[in-house]
Amino acid sequence: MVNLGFSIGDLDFKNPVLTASGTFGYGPEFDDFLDVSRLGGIFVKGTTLEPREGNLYPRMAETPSGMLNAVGLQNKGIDYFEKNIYPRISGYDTNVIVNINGSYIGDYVALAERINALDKIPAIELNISCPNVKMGGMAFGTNPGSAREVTKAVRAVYGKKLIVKLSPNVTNIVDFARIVEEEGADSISLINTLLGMSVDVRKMKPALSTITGGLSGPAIKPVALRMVWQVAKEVKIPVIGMGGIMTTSDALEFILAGATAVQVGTASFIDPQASIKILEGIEKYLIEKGFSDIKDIVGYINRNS
Amino acid sequence: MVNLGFSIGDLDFKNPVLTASGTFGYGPEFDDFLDVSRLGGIFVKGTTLEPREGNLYPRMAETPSGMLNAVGLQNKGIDYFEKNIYPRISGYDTNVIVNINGSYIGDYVALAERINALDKIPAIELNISCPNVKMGGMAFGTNPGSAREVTKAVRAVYGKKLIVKLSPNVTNIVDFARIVEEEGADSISLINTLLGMSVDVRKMKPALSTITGGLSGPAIKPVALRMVWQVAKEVKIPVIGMGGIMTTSDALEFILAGATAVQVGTASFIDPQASIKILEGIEKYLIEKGFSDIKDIVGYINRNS
Amino acid sequence: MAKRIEDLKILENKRITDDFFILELFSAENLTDIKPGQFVQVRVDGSSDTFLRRPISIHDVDFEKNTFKLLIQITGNGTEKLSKLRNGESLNIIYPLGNSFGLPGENEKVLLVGGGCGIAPLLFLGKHLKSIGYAPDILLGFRNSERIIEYEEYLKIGNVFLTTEDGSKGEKGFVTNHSVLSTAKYDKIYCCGPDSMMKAIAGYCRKNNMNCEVSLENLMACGIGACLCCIVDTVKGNLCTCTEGPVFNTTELKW
Amino acid sequence: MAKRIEDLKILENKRITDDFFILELFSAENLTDIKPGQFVQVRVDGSSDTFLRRPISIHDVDFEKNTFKLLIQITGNGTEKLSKLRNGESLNIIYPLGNSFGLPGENEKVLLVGGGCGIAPLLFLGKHLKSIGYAPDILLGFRNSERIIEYEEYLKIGNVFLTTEDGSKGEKGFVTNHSVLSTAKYDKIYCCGPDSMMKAIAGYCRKNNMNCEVSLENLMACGIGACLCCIVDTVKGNLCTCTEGPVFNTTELKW
Ligand SMILES: Cc1cc2nc3c(=O)[nH]c(=O)nc-3n(C[C@H](O)[C@H](O)[C@H](O)COP(=O)(O)OP(=O)(O)OC[C@H]3O[C@@H](n4cnc5c(N)ncnc54)[C@H](O)[C@@H]3O)c2cc1C
Ligand SMILES: Cc1cc2nc3c(=O)[nH]c(=O)nc-3n(C[C@H](O)[C@H](O)[C@H](O)COP(=O)(O)OP(=O)(O)OC[C@H]3O[C@@H](n4cnc5c(N)ncnc54)[C@H](O)[C@@H]3O)c2cc1C
Ligand SMILES: Cc1cc2nc3c(=O)[nH]c(=O)nc-3n(C[C@H](O)[C@H](O)[C@H](O)COP(=O)(O)O)c2cc1C
Ligand SMILES: Cc1cc2nc3c(=O)[nH]c(=O)nc-3n(C[C@H](O)[C@H](O)[C@H](O)COP(=O)(O)O)c2cc1C
Ligand code: FES
Ligand code: FES
Repeated sequence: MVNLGFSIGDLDFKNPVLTASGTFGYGPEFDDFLDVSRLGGIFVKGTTLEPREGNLYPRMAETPSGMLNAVGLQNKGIDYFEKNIYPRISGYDTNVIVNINGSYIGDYVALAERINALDKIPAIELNISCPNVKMGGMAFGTNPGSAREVTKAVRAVYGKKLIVKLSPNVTNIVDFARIVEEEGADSISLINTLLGMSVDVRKMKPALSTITGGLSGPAIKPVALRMVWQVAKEVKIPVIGMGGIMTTSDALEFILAGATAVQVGTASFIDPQASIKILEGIEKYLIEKGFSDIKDIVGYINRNS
Repeated sequence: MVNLGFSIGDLDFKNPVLTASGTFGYGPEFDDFLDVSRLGGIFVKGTTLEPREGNLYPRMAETPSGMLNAVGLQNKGIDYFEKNIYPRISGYDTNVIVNINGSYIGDYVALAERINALDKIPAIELNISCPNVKMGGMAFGTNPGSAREVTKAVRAVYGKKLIVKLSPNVTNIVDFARIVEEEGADSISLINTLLGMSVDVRKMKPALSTITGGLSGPAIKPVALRMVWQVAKEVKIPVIGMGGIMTTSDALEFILAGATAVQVGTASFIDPQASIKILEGIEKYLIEKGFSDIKDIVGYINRNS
Repeated sequence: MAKRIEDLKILENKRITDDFFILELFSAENLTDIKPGQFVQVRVDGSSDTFLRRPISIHDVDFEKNTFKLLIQITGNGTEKLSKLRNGESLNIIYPLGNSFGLPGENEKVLLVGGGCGIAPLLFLGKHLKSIGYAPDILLGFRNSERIIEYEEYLKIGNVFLTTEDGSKGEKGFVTNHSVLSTAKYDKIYCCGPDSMMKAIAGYCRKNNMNCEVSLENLMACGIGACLCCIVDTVKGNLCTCTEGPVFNTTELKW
Repeated sequence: MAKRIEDLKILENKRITDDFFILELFSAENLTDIKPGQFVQVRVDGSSDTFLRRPISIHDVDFEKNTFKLLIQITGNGTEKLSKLRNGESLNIIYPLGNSFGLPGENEKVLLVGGGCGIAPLLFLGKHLKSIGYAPDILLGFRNSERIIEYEEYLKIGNVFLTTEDGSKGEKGFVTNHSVLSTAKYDKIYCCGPDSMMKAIAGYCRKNNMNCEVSLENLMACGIGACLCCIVDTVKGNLCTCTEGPVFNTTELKW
């Protein structure tokens, strides 16, 4: 049999297929469609210290091979998460990872401390790349100084695995990857959505209430893949790739380019079983190609070139 | 009847539908399919001082709703252009604009001087955004200092209309727009291609000989639109928008977001008549909506928000 | 109650007007858990313009034949493609989704109000209400006589009142102007149609102290509560139309 | 000689093996300007995986019926979709594109060599050569006997020699191993097939001082000389396969 497992430091994942934050709810939304515990891990909805209502409707627009969203981190806050959601999802036999967000560095730090105390959450994903909030989010992920500061501050209080999620809306993604690695991140995930926009030509106005929003889906795959390749070559910590992964082949592109694992995002909206199908497909590919370990193909394209 | 014309300074264009450099050859490639002179203008193939062979094959990969290219400015150089191409295309009754490229500022300056002397070329498009060459190109378009220097140097020697084409592969597109406006650009065109990548999973290697290439087509439209909107709000000179325009509706999105004119690029590969169809569609839209001048809808979405 | 994803066979694709058609779908699963007001998410295959699924109400269910129907209006690329499907082809569908209409109180007098393609969920609701002993009246509004659809189907359920905007059939004007609203007295109104119509009916109900449920058609990405795109602003804050709706009592909405 | 873009009617979509099919297309235009070796750019509609057109050789032309045929192998999404088109549907095509095969010298002895779907452009070429007085031999290579296609069609043109890689029909091995190459003496060889086959034939011709033309299948975006994606490295520098090819004399190539 083939080995699909990987690890971030001493945290083991049974396989490299994870779900992307904001696209998989907290997990139970998908219980009817698949056995969530078969996945390598799930990254739950973006969480903040205080409850947030998010942006006004309309928050969504379809684009060619993709979609824009402007949800803006709607969530019920960490208190509610601890009390009502954590008990429901801590039974999953997989790594449940919380995506944390804030407007100020203090928010991130306070959140990280709270989540550090939750036994069944072995890691956080520090989201410095949300394009849909006025303060924080992408502002941290597009400024090298802020990216450094917030990573350092969270690292200082958070003892478990720290995954930092980068914004693609920058000139040089490798700069940011190096910075967060230097500040002690255990892993890097990328990409968050590209900042985009859509106009309703019939109504002559922006399609989203916020005018701009985050572009996800297959449309962004080539950009995501390029960034993952650039980053994976330059850092030593595991890179988790995402952006437009719909099929096994898409996931393999990322792994061959250097991603240790992948997150399936928007695809789950179109096919709630996409993640499981991709997991099965990766195993089949390895067998067909005669590899016994997923590690044998991580970054494969760099070896021959 | 509706007025479709616009102008850059004292240079008049009969309508706002232009063709994007590198996607329309020199014009004659499309003579069998449409009357090129009906277009507002054509932007011919990227031209350099010396002949260039471009990058190795394969130079192209299809992606979801888009394509990657790594042509790398293959062209026969300005001598050949002057002698063999200029005479063939100077009969077009429309604005023929040359897209100029170089590895050093001196290349751009020398080229601009040569083209300044060509009577029938009323403008150049200064391409500081080609992602497919090792030197020059995007390197100028992603560094504020270089973008300023090259624009200033070309402006100093070039008396006709100077259009600067920006790279989307930057954190803050508005910075670059402001810089080139300050240095005397008469117009700004955007976006060039996004830097992307594709992996051939069957062959386990990059799809392009250059590994990364430029992403174009509908996939990039939301990003292009966002940047055009951001820039158009901040500069006084006309903005020419492009990126994934396939249909009338796509073109109108850009115009409503603030573009004075649009360039049709990759669409011409799929439908060589796309540009003319878009031109006809825009006229029809204006009539249906009761506008008498294209100017009435440029940046329309900003007026109500 | 479990949601499922299934390739359903198209028994019939029937064009009923220029821009309306009905898909009759056959399922291998037991359909008894489908309730009036629920919807499905349809995958429109292989097109770059129809990346997301399309939400469509369940128009009618035949528990014996194990089939259900969708009443669809062609409004863009996705519905256009669906209209071209042929009998025997299959369609990938996630269902059943959303909450459902609440039942009226005992002996309450019920009116169903629908406009345009908003009449879709009301047929199944009407049949269900009739089967459990209610005698609902139905008020339908259309642009003009040529755009009237499914009239005969609703006649089987109860009295049907009509309005057309141009007066070419039934009373002239909008549903809110129809005389039945001032002559008959209803306890509960179920409404689905354009936002403007639902808001007008909600206003009417509030003024007249009637209980009113509406079915919303917010833009959706996932349809299963995962994306938070389909929210509606309610007295309890933002709620997802796809899981906590599409049916809302108008007292919950900030209309 | 003018290129055109046209919606052509599919008279017949004929499946000939598991993965090969032939589309017969009817045009309203006069086809007499189509020459052997030219190709078309087919639009595969409305799919996000088939954004670009697909280049396909012109397999056969019937100037009387105003129809031409495409012989297509299913290799991915685009060709798969094309294989599902039904008789009577239409297909948007840009044609005719590219240069064409050169004529042999007077009284020259000609061999056509094809492998797999590379045999496509050779039928039209063979028929044309025969019609102007040549008697071409044909050498075809396939993986095994089950993958042999269009054999009868080529028999109408001249002698057909076969190889299969497993020896299940004809001589065993690759076309370059076939005994006819050592027994007969040809002046001109036309070849289309996998790159490896064309390179082997090109090498054989160089060694034996024969004139050789090959038809290349480079990846294309536009097909009309606008994008410069389809280049091949020649003694004259990078040339576009779509306008200066697809047919090249092997003396021009750096093979
Ligand atoms: C819960 C629910 C139930 C629905 N039930 C039905 C039904 O039974 N029958 C039916 O015909 N339609 C129904 N709709 C609306 C239907 O989903 C849209 O008409 C459809 O998605 C449009 O797809 P399209 O590709 O044809 O149009 P597009 O090209 O996507 O859009 C065309 C136009 O339709 C509008 N539109 C797109 N999506 C929606 C939407 N979700 N709601 C309203 N307008 C939209 C767009 O803004 C645009 O103006 C329902 C929607 C929801 C949310
Ligand atoms: C001038 C020319 C003439 C051709 N004539 C024929 C013909 O007569 N009959 C025929 O069946 N095919 C022909 N081809 C090849 C045909 O264009 C491809 O098989 C087709 O584009 C694949 O499309 P797809 O969507 O099915 O596969 P994709 O999903 O796009 O790709 C599937 C596989 O096919 C390969 N492929 C894609 N495009 C090409 C290409 N242009 N050439 C070679 N391999 C490719 C890909 O690398 C991939 O491995 C010709 C190509 C050219 C350039
Ligand atoms: C509706 C929606 C909500 C999202 N919410 C979050 C979020 O809360 N936190 C986060 O880090 N990323 C969020 N993302 C980004 C995704 O996790 C992912 O980075 C992005 O969508 C690219 O992957 P994809 O193309 O596979 O969807 C969201 C994306 C979508 C579409
Ligand atoms: C094959 C190809 C070649 C290109 N060559 C050039 C070029 O020489 N100079 C340039 O400024 N832009 C070049 N571009 C970029 C286009 O002009 C345009 O900016 C980009 O493709 C986005 O528009 P689109 O999505 O409509 O194609 C090229 C694009 C393609 C696809
Ligand atoms: S559509 Fe995704 S939460 Fe409702
Ligand atoms: S395919 Fe575009 S130049 Fe040949």
